[in-house]
Amino acid sequence: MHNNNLKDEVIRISGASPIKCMKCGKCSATCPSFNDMEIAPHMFVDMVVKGRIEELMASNATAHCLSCFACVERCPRGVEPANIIEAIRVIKLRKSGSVQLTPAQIASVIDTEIPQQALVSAFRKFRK
Amino acid sequence: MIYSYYPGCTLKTKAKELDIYARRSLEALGIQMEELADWQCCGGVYPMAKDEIATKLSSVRTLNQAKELGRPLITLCSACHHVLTLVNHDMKNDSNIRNKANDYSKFDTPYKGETEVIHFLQLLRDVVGFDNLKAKVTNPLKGRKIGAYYGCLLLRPSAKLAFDSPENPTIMEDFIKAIGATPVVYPFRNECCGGYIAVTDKGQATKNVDRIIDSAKYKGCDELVTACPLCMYNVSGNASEGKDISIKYFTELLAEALGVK
Amino acid sequence: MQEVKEFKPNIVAFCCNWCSYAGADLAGSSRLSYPADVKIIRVPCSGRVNPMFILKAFEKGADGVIICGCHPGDCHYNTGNFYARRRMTLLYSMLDYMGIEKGRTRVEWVSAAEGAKFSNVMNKFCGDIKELGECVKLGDIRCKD
Amino acid sequence: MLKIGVFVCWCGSNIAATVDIDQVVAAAKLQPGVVMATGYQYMCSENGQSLMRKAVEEYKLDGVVICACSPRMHEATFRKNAQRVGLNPFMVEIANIREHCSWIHKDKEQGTIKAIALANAAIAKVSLNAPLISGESSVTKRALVIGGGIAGLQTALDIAEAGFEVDVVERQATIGGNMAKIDKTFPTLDCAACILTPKMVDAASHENIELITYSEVESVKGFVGSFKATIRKKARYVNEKTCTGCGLCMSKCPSKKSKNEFNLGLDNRTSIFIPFAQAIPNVAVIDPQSCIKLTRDKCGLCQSVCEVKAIDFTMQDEIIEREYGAIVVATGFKPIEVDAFDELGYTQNKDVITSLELERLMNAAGPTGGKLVKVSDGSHPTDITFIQCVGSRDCTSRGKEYCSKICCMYTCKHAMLIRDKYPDINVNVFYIDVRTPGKNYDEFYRRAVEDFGVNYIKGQVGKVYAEDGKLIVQGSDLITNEQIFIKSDMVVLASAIEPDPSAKKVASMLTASIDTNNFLTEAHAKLRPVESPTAGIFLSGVCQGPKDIPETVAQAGAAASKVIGLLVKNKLVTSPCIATTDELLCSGCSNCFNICPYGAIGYEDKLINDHGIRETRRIAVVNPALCQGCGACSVACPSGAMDLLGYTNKQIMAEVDAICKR
Repeated sequence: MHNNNLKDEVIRISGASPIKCMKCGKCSATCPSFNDMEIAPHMFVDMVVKGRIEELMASNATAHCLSCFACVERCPRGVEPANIIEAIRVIKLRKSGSVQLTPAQIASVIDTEIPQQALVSAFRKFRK
Repeated sequence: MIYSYYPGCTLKTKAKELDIYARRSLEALGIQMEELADWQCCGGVYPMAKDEIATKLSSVRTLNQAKELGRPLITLCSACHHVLTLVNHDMKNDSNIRNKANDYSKFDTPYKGETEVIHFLQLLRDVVGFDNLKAKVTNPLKGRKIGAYYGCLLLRPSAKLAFDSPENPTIMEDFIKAIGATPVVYPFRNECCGGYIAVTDKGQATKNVDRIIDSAKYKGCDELVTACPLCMYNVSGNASEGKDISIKYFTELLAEALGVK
Repeated sequence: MQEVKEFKPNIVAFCCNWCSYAGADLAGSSRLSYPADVKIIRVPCSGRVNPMFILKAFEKGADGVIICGCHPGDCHYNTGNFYARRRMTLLYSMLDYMGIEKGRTRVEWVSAAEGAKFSNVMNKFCGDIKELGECVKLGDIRCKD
Repeated sequence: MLKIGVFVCWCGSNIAATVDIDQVVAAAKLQPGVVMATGYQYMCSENGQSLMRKAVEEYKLDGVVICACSPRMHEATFRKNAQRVGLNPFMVEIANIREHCSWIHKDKEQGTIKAIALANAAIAKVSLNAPLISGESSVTKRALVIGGGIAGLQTALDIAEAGFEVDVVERQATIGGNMAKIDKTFPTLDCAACILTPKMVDAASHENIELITYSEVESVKGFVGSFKATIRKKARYVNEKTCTGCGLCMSKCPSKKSKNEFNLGLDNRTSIFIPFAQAIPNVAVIDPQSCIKLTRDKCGLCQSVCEVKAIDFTMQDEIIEREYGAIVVATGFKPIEVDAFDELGYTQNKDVITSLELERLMNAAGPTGGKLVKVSDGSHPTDITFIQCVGSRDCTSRGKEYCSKICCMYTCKHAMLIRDKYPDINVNVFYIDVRTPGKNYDEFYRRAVEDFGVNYIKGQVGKVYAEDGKLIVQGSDLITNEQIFIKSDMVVLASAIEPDPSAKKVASMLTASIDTNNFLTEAHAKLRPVESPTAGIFLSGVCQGPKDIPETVAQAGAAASKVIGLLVKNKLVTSPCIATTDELLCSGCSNCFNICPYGAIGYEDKLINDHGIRETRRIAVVNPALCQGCGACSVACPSGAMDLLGYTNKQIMAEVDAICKR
């Protein structure tokens, strides 16, 4: 389960420093999506340090991160948990081509008010 | 001084009010702003991955255009401001991204983050000045209790966006004061509404929106203002039944106060 | 075939006794490595460094000379580091006139508590000198084999 | 030519592991003047030292080079050793092949090459050494303590008890410092005032102690044994000698709206005020910023009611100049501003307070008379949440990278005191780690949990916000892996501590070094913890690093003992490494005179015999008692007449030569 190549890739892509984490849990304290993520932000950081990347990739928690940067802003150690979660999603995306949203689904989610910015970002976050 | 203006895609379609009222207001304030001739979508979401170069290029092209005109670049939409500022920061400070983006783009001279990206609110605060703005208001919005909704993208990460305190910002409150209304500070004004997730998980978005509206109403807000089309869409459309609150673009209130709505 | 040897620069570091020499000691006791090309000469104060010493070093084959002193305002002798800075500014233009690249001399402020900074400064300086290559301008031809 | 001996220390494996000792010995033997060279396991051991002494006698050595650890470590040891066999101590030079070589270079070949170069430089230097005789300087038998908190007072009392005079300079109008604001102390829970105020009284009444309050040290000149300090005594506008501290002026003062600094702004004070009931000196002071008389030339009520006519609105700052033999820095700390951590809502909610503010709220002499109430409305709280590590262990620009050390214990103390006095209040503590190293400390923490029912939550807080009349503390519970929302009436932030802002200025003034966090640096982290690297400057209390009261008192005593050890000496041995003039070369140009920071250079008209030409010339003369050996003059001298003994131009050139030789 411990994949150091993947771990290096996460660190390289995210530019973050999970090793600086002192396990205070402030990221998870501040996260607006905590209850929607089966793996909480602080666990992401710790599991990356331990090289448990496949487990993280298998989880749907990445889809629920809002990229709102609250954890990045408030982390006392400059760890940037959001960047780590993003890196895992990116790796997942690159390996599979897509994770969530397919063009066929668009019709079902779209309404007349939705700004295209939301659509662009939905695609950018969920499809390559 | 003429400012370059970057409207962004949403302001041309779903968020026309944000754009139109900004233009009218600036005219009334006597500030010249010219839309960039050839702008492209900023990308909608900042690609955080260090090795994502291609997805940053459209922002880089926009920034480079502004540089060639030698003018500061005004943004209006929070998301565009966030993306353009962060990409600009990368172009200035991350040599890997800078080199690759320039290799690909083949500009006449490499782009190194020279453009100054300014949010419309900063323009009001630092160039116009809230005191001057107050003097120019013809129709002060007296008695209206307005909560500023900053959302997440406008102020974070503060190390790179840095135009106001990320935890206790004042710029929008000062703006609300300047147009004659009463600003109401409420704790969730800088928490994410979940706009990005609205397309794929409405339930999660609704939860976030409800919490923000509860917080605003508890502190006595009658209405909210925002700078972000995504927040606008999400807060106005995805609240639970009975929770909804009026939310407007700040430029609309500005135009109203200046009598050009 | 000539063997290609890695260029090992010869670098002289003048360190003031109160701040930078102690900073170098701290780098040592913290095991923060920097290239062995750096050799330290202890002086009481950066203000003790006579420009002649630097010229002498270049004449005798140094590839880089760095002066480390206390941070401005923290000099043990109150003002020595200010004089050092002024003198070096003058020396830079003279060295430039003599054809010795500006990057070969440097003044840095390293306090007794900045072991990590000392190591970083030396790593950076060595890297820069390696890029500049061997300094031959002032080499004392008579002494060469 | 000198006969030189070279000794290469293995330092166990510290040096020998990455430097080939045999090669260094062999290379040294080839150097001119070297008559013997040898390696030894531990040169600093008695066996190593006797090896050196025997060699000096056997080979009649007149120069010694020790290749070992930093001269800052053992130069003095080996020089003393040389003296034991009649060799002038300044004929010993150290090549630093440990800190500057073996410890940083892993490659043995490179390390050995460098060690040889460093040894050669030292050999080249020692061959130009000349015997030097140390001078003497006198000791002013009076000490200066900067800061009148518990650290400064303890140091002053200990020095005074030993029979030396001490001046304590305190910036505030009263002595007592931070400890005076504290309610109870851990781990014994005795009242801070009960143990501090007797000490304050002792200091005030001690015949050897002079308290100079409401004053700041402006400048310090000189060196160990004879410092000259200039102290600015700020105008109090109240005569310290005649004021009886009756407080009548305070009761009449109409300007009542200034923030009471002693209560951290939790209540207001008058413009003329005595900081707190037990203040020493118990004398009023006028705040010139808010006094109606001083700002608008009206009022003057206090002056008219004062029965002893102590109030003087024309009072000016006074400058005091004193000489001291030793100076102790005891500038203490302050809690950091927590405004930047505004997700915790300190600036937005009155009921979010800092721990020091809580101390005042719980103190019987505080703004509420010791009754713990909500700041916002004065009502009784039922839920209180503590947040630890606010700004500590934080490597962003908002906080401090270090652990503030005292917060775990005082938070525990607060929680315990609240539960003891108000059992109806629920107390939660968010913590990252609970750090309790100290005698009876962990037991204290466990008592809080087991006997007092304090609820410790492992996790941090993301946001504090007001809703429905309560503060909601949104945090993480890492043990249950939940995001939790705790309703509280008050939130207490354990803010990090930082050195008092004056520390940086004081350190520069004394040329004492400070670290990147503005704590003063000790001369050696383990072996010289209360001395600054600058001779004659000593460190007491938190100015050197975070500490609690017992540690502060211990260090204060240690600093005092070092000061006493200095002041009992009648003469100090001065370094002979001072400037010297070559009279034949000196042109009397005054360059050295102008650059000397100590005024150590004067001029004399001397009869000079310059190769048969006899004439009277104006020659620079160095005063050995004043010269500190910085060498600035030797560089400024245009004719090369000035030189620095121990670091002569020739010696340094020889070192450069040896190092640069390819």
